[in-house]
Amino acid sequence: MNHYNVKVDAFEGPLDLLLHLINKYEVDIYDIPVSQITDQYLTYIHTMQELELDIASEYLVMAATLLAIKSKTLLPQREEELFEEEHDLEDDPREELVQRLVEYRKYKEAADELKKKESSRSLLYTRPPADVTEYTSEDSNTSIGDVTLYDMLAAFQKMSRRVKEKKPKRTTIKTEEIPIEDRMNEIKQQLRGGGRKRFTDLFTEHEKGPMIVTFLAILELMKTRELSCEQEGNFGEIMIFESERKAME
Amino acid sequence: MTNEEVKSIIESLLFVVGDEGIDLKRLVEAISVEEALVVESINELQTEYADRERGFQIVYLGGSYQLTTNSKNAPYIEKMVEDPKNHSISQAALETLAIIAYKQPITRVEVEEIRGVKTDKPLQTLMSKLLIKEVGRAEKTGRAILYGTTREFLFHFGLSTIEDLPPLPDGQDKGEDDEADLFFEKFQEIPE
Amino acid sequence: MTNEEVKSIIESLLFVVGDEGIDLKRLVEAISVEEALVVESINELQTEYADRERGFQIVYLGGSYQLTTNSKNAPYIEKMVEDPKNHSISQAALETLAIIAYKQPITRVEVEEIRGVKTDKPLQTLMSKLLIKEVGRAEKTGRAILYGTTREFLFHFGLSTIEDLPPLPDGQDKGEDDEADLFFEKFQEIPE
Repeated sequence: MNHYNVKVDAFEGPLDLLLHLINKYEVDIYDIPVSQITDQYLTYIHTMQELELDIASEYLVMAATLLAIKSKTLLPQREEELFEEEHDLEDDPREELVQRLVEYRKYKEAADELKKKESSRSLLYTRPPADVTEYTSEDSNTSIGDVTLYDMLAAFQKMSRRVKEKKPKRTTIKTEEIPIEDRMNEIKQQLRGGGRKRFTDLFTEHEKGPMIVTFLAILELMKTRELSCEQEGNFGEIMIFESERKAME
Repeated sequence: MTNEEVKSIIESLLFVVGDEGIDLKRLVEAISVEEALVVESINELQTEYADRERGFQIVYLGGSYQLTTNSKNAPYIEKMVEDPKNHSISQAALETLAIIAYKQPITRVEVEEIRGVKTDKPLQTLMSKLLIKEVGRAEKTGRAILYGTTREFLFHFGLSTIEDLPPLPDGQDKGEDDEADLFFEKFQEIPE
Repeated sequence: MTNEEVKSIIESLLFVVGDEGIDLKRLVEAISVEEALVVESINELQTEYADRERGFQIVYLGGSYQLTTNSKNAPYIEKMVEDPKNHSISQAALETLAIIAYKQPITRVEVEEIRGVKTDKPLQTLMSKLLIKEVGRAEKTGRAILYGTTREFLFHFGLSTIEDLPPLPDGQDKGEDDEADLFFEKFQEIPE
């Protein structure tokens, strides 16, 4: 099964899968060798089934279409058609599928172009509008104008982006930098001399970083048997205190 | 790195940080050059802007550098901002309105927490345009005023009820989740 | 007013409007000079910024001018601020968006015909990112919703107007040759 190397999630649908096969076997999109491609297509479908993935109905419909085309091409052609090439071309059972594939491929390529545009655009940074309240006197009798729901949502979206942008990256890095040793010492200090503290009270900060550090520090101190903890019953308050061995030192 | 390059980077960074400004330490860290070079470059930029009467100036306020407009141009900014034709309702008011519409009832302080800036003025505007109104008092937090949207609001945006509001755009990305969902949905759709 | 003064004012105004941008008409009104002078000054500023590799650049996006940073400096900015833009759009959503962009106004069913798969989810994603919106109802086909792109779409992809989209790949690229081949092959295939 390995050699199929199926990445189902990499396909955006049956047309995408077909295009993939056409590229992979370097066949001409305008003259698809239906037998070969149908077999390959079915192999993919079977592999998906072997992988126990449910297959979207569109993939099955396409499989049926391919089989129908295949069977048509296998039918012996009638005598008179042999001499009417043009007519023959128009009647090519593959025609409709080819058109769909070509059409789909256009937009797939256009999507790639958009992606390129997106990434070059992402190198340009802007800034939110400056605070102009000092210049304004927003007149109470101006009408709300032709502002639409879309304008309101766009304003909201810009704001959430702006709020996010304001968060300097530095803070994240800084919180990660609290050494566990320091936090261990702080906790030991708090419990020195037989004090008891509720587990939850040790979490003074509510940011993820410090909370994790505190938790790790407690675990570390319990591992080295410097702290013990007690809990009366399920969901009861966990109490943390210096272990007896430590207290006797 | 050349002096000109450093200047260019400083301009970009000052531009992006906006009204917040940026302190010398962060500038030095971001550019990774000698502090002296950064200081020198800022000075040069300041002189350049002043000599050539550019639209910007670099000010040092409360420990951070900040790019602002040249005060000489204030009358034009005023003119642009004031023009009622182009400015039926400010962006700030629209943001505020969106927050209230989706999170009502909500206090001013809560709105400010979301927007990250003061919001008295936009609230006033919205009240005066009858798009929002007081809908009660918060139990906790010193009985602060709670705001909500009005019938006028529904009317203006062509909504029959507040439930008709489209889902809130989230700006933050759900993109990846969506993709995963999409994948699963795609493959779950077919009953065996 | 001298050309230099106009340039200075334009810089200030662009700085103030930030990512809202400002269209030519409003710029002209705020400065009260000939439109030609404003256009000329913007061009000059653009050239100056480019020649001297300044930290700014003036772009024309979605019908308005705005100031952005020089893309060359992006690595330094990334180092300093959280980048809300780096959540890119899923492939499914991008394909859907491409179809809508080129064929708007278009219904969901029409999009699905081209893609060959269900498209509800990508449409939802695009709506929630405000890249597309409802632009009307189809006369025929049971008044199905018609979708089109938004101004946010232009911003997101750095397009001045919708006409700025690159031409749709014609898909016919090697078409003619192939047709000839097809013809020949057909001919040969025919059993005696």
